[in-house]
This record gives sequence, C-alpha cells and structure tokens, in this order.
Amino acid sequence: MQIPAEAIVFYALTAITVLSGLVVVTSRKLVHSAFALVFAFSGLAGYYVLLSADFLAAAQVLIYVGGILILILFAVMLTHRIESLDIRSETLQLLPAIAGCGAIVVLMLLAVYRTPWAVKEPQVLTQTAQSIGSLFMTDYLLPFEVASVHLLIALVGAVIIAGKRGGQ
Amino acid sequence: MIGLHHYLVVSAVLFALGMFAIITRKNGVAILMGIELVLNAANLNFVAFSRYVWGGLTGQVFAIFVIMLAAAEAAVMLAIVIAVYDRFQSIDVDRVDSLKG
Amino acid sequence: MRPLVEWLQANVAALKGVPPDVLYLLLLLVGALIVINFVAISAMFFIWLERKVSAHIQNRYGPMLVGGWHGWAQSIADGIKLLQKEDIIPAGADRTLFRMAPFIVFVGSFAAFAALPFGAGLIVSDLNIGLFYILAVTSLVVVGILMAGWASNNKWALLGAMRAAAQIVSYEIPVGLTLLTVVIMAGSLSLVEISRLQEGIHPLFRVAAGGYVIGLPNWFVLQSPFTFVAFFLYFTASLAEVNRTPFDIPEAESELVAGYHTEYSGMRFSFFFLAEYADMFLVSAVAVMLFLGGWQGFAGPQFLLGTAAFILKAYLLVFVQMWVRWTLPRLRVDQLMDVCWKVLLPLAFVNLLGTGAWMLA
Amino acid sequence: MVTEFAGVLVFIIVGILFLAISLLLARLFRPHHPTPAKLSTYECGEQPVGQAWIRFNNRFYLIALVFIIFDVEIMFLYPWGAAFRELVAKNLGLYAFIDMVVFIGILLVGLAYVWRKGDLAWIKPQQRF
Repeated sequence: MQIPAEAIVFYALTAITVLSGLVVVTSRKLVHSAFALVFAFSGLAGYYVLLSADFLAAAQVLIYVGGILILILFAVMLTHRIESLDIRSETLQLLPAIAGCGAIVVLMLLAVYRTPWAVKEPQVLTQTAQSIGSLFMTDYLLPFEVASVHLLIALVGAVIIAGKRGGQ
Repeated sequence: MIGLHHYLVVSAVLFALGMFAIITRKNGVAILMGIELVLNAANLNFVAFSRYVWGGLTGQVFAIFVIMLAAAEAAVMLAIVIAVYDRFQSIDVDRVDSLKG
Repeated sequence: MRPLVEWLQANVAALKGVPPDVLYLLLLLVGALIVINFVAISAMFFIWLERKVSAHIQNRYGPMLVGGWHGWAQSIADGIKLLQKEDIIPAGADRTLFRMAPFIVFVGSFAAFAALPFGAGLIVSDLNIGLFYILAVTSLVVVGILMAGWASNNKWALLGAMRAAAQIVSYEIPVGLTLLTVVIMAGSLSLVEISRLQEGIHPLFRVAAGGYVIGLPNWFVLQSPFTFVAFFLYFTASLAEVNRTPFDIPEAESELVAGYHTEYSGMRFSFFFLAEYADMFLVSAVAVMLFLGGWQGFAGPQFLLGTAAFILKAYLLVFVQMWVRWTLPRLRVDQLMDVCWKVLLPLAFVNLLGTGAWMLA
Repeated sequence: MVTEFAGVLVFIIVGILFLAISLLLARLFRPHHPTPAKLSTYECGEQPVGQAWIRFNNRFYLIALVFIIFDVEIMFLYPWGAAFRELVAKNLGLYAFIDMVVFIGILLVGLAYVWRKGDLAWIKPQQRF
C-alpha cells in the first residue's frame, strides 16, 4: 500500500492557502486579513517543500512570516484609528473586480491547459543551500551585489519617509 | 500524482485573489497584502517551472530575489502609508489626491 | 528516521509485512510524542529550578513543601491547579485571535524541535538546512505574540506585545549572524553534520602521554578565536530572544503588568509559559549543537551517553540563563535597542568577516 | 531529503493536537462563572480607560524596518556561508570573501546612515537630575 502522501499534503495546503487567501481579500477587519496572511504564506512554504525547494521554504517563512508580516502588523497598529475599528473596506468596484479577476483566472487556466509544457522528470536536488550559495558567487553575482544596493536604497528611503514624526 | 498543472492553477487563483484585493481595497495596507499575494503567486510559478521544466536551481534563485524585492517594497510602501497617515489622518488611497490639479 | 525504518524491517520479524511508509509515519508520531513529553517535563523542571535558583540567589528557600524533597512536585501541583482554573476571555477581546494565539506561539517553538538532534542518530527530521529551518520557524512566535497582544484588547498586553516583537526581531539579527560564523567554519547547515565535525580532541590544545591523548575537546567554540567570541555574543543575544532578564522589557512586571499574556488565564496562559521555557531549552540546545560539541562529550556508546551529554550541556546553559536573570538588573528600553544595534550587530559583523578571513588563512 | 519534512508536519500536527486536547481536558475540570467584572479588561483594578487599540510611536516601525533589511541580508548570507568552505576548497575563497565584504559593506553604509540620523535610538527617558 502506497500512501498518496504528496496528493494529500498538496490538497490540504491548497485548502489552507486558498481559504486564508480569501480571508485576506474579503475580511472586513484589516487585522484579520493580516493574520490570515500567516497561513497563506506558510501554505506557500509548504508548496516549496513539496517542490523540493527546502531552503526557499525556510526563507519564505523567515522573510514573509517573520519579516514582512511583522512589518504589516506594525503598520496596521500604527495607522489604526480608534474610532474606526473596521477600517474601511468597502468594495466599491465589486462586480467589475469579480468579472476582471474571473476573466484573468479563466485566461490563465486556458493557457495552463492548452500549452504543451515541456515537462521533464524532476531532478533530485540535494544541498540546495550550498548550491544556491555557489550560484550567488558565480552566475548571479551581479544581481546579488545589486540586491545589497537595492536594500540600502530601500532602507534609506523608507527611513527618510517614515522617520519624520520623531519621538514626541 | 501532483504535477506542474496543479501548481499553476493554485498560482493563478492566488494571483486573481491578489488582483481582487488590489482593485477593491481602498486601504493602503490591504493593497499591499494583495501585492504580496500576487508576488507569491509569481514565486510559486518560478519554483514549479524550475522543478518540472527547466530543472536546476534557477527558479529558486529568482524566487529569492523576488522575496528580497517584496521585502524592500513592503518596507518602502508601508513607510509611505505611515507618512500619509500622519499627514492626512487616513490611509484611504483615494483620499490622498492633493497633488491633483 | 528512514534508516531506522530499514533497520527495523530487516531485523524485526513482526514488522516485515508493514508498508515502510506507514512504519515511517508511526515512528515520526512516536518521536513527536516523546519530544513533546520531554519538552513538557523539561519545562516543568525548569519552572521548579527557576524558583529554587532565584530563592537561593535571594537567600531564601523557595518551594519546600509539595512532594517532600525540596518541593520537587511543586510544578506538578501548579499544573493541576492551572487545569482547574477558569478560562476567561475578556468581553472586549477578539475571540478568534485570542484562541488562536497560544497555538501559534506553541507550535512555532515546538516545531523547531523536529530538526534538533538529541543524540547520534536521534533526530526526527534530519534537514539539510536544519539550522536555517530553526531560525525560520521560531520567527512564528513573534506573530503569535502580536496576535495575543492585539486580541486581548488591553493596553498593557498590546504594548507588551509590541515591545516583545520589536525586541525579538531586533535580536534575531545578531543571533543569525553569530550562528553564521559556525556555518562558515562547518560549510553546512545540517545540525547533525555540524555536530559530527566537533568529534575528537582539539588539534592544538592537546598533550600526548604514554599512548593516551588528553586535551581540550574539538568544539567549535575553541576552533577559532572568532567562534569563541561568537558564542558569547550568541548567548547574550539569545537571552533577549527568549525575553530573559536583563532583556525582559516586554514582561517588565513593574511597568507592564505581565506583558502580552496579561489577559490569559488557566491552560491558555500555561501554554505561553510552556512555550517560553521550551524556547529557553531550544536556544541553549542550539548553542550546544553549534558551539559546545553537540552530543560529543563522553566516551562510550553514543546512543545513550551522547544524548545524556547533550541534555546535560543544554540544561547547564539553561541554568546559566537563570543565574544571569536573577543576578542582573533589567535594561531600559532605549539601552536594550542600543545594545542590539550598536554593540551586538557591529561586533557580529566584525566577527563574521574575521571568520571569513580565518577560513582563507 | 524532502521526505524529512514529514517529521516537521507531524510535529506541527502533534503540537496543535496537544494544545487542543489539553484545552478540552481542562474544560472538564474548570468552572465557568462569567461576571461582567471578571470579563472586563485588566487595568490594575481600575475601570478601563479608553480603547486599548491606541496608536504607537513610529519608533516601532523604524526598528522593524531596519530589521527586515538585515533579515533579508541574513537570507542571502546563509547560502553563502554554507558554500564558503567549498569555494575555499575550489580556490575561489578570496573571490567569494571579497564579494561578501562588498555586500556587507554596502549594507553597513545603511546601518551607519540610520545610526547617524538617530533613528536607532529609542525614546530616552527624561533626565531629571
């Protein structure tokens, strides 16, 4: 008996990711949206594990859940107005948005199923972290160094923008 | 058996959800959440193609760069949101239109 | 765990017919149950120990009554008491998030134990990226803390949560950078591999006499001056990661009541407590794995003695954490951030570059 | 090696079940007598004043901002650190080391900038003497 473990895990992850994605998009409370992102991001990390990208999965949790999400939560708490606990989340363009996004999904599904993908047998990857590190030092050296410049610019810019108020 | 198609479908759905948030939400932070979903959908595609089509680690390296961009973008965008909030006492992106002639 | 499955199927007649996948899952389940019991019992022991250590440092006895010898059963009694306590969710709280927060905090610290080797071969998930995984998964705790603080609808809880989050994320950077020094030396992120590299006796600090070789162990803390410094930097930063004094601003009881879990009561409260003590063990265990030789230590069958050595060393570090907590005063919040960004971070960078240069030399 | 992550999944499930079961168990033993006073928010015995969802100082955001930049840096440094030993063995060590010095150096400029600007300093308590 072979357990179809991959399929079970995949569908469970899909349920978690898509449902929490729906909560992110539709919840009337901004904080609920933000906390639902935890599950969406973690679900994606699960997909990366299934795709044997173990380093990337951990990076996803480290940066998205442990970093970007914290930043989002801090921003929510910093911009929360006392009188409006449910921050305005009217959906003014609801119908056009549903139509547009539905059209996008249909289009993409058509593309996904019509295209004859040149699918290969998946390689077995070991030591992904080391290999990625070597790639950074060889093939992707320029993007790697540009990344640090990018981060520097983001840091300086964001600090200038957000730091005006000072500590009264 | 789970194959490339499954991941592409999930990614399409996530992308649409993110787009939906970007279109319908008026709140700067909520729009950012939509953008993050879109970026994540793109990342999933990178990794899925890397596994099933290209082989090797190229897709993963790209995904790492996308994560870096997403982090930097979130930092700057939220800084703008906070600055706007200080200035206008609101993070409704439609109300921030004082540059309009 | 996979080798164990093969070994069991080859050697135990009764298990020959069982599908390997099922056996593997069962073994994982058994492993998880053993670890969760170990964590819970360790946490109870640490709570008792903390009370005794604090009492002796402050020249008093601490718990003496329950169970007879030095009140050893005090934690068990406390556990039973907590089980009977009313579970109060404040009227103004966000009930969904309030219920969810302890789960996230606890799972965030418990899941990290999956990649922790307790001895030679005694590991549930031997991940290639074990160390990076532990760093990543423990960052879930911050989300849980913010969730608890927000859901409580209490000023102190929220302020405590914000402070805790700001502190934990800040100190994550020095922790990550100091652990990286060992990664550079070892060339691997697997905790099993890192521990294996610390076998034997140090190549420099050794004396050979009459067929015996005596010397210092070949632990990473002694392998280069930079890892030596990194160990102390890591230990300091990890104290802040688990909110111990002198870095316990988030729970400064004189300013913030009890921090982010002020509104929690009964069992829900006990999970935050459990997670905190589990985290204490975890950071000590990581320090032992990376710097203090992991399960190396005693000669003899590594299966038993290695595990004993590992747990002993980790417990000893937990004791040092308690010792520090009850000896030092608390830092002010501005000093706290200064120590992280202006002292630990530059030192960690210098240390990192030094290690790189050491590897080249 | 990906199958090793099955253990992580089992740990997550076991952790959740452990909490759920002990909460259910506690439900059997514990009393449940809510009163308005008991359910009110704790504020040192006083009546709670105002809303808890107060606004915070921007400092929190600035710290998180600096944190995320360095967190991303750590994500880049770990693969480099893991590969460094191999690169040294391949005689690429010096090259990799210089790359990393440049990478860290650029980011340290950012740290120095934030430091100089005084955004790393938390609100200092007022000096009273």
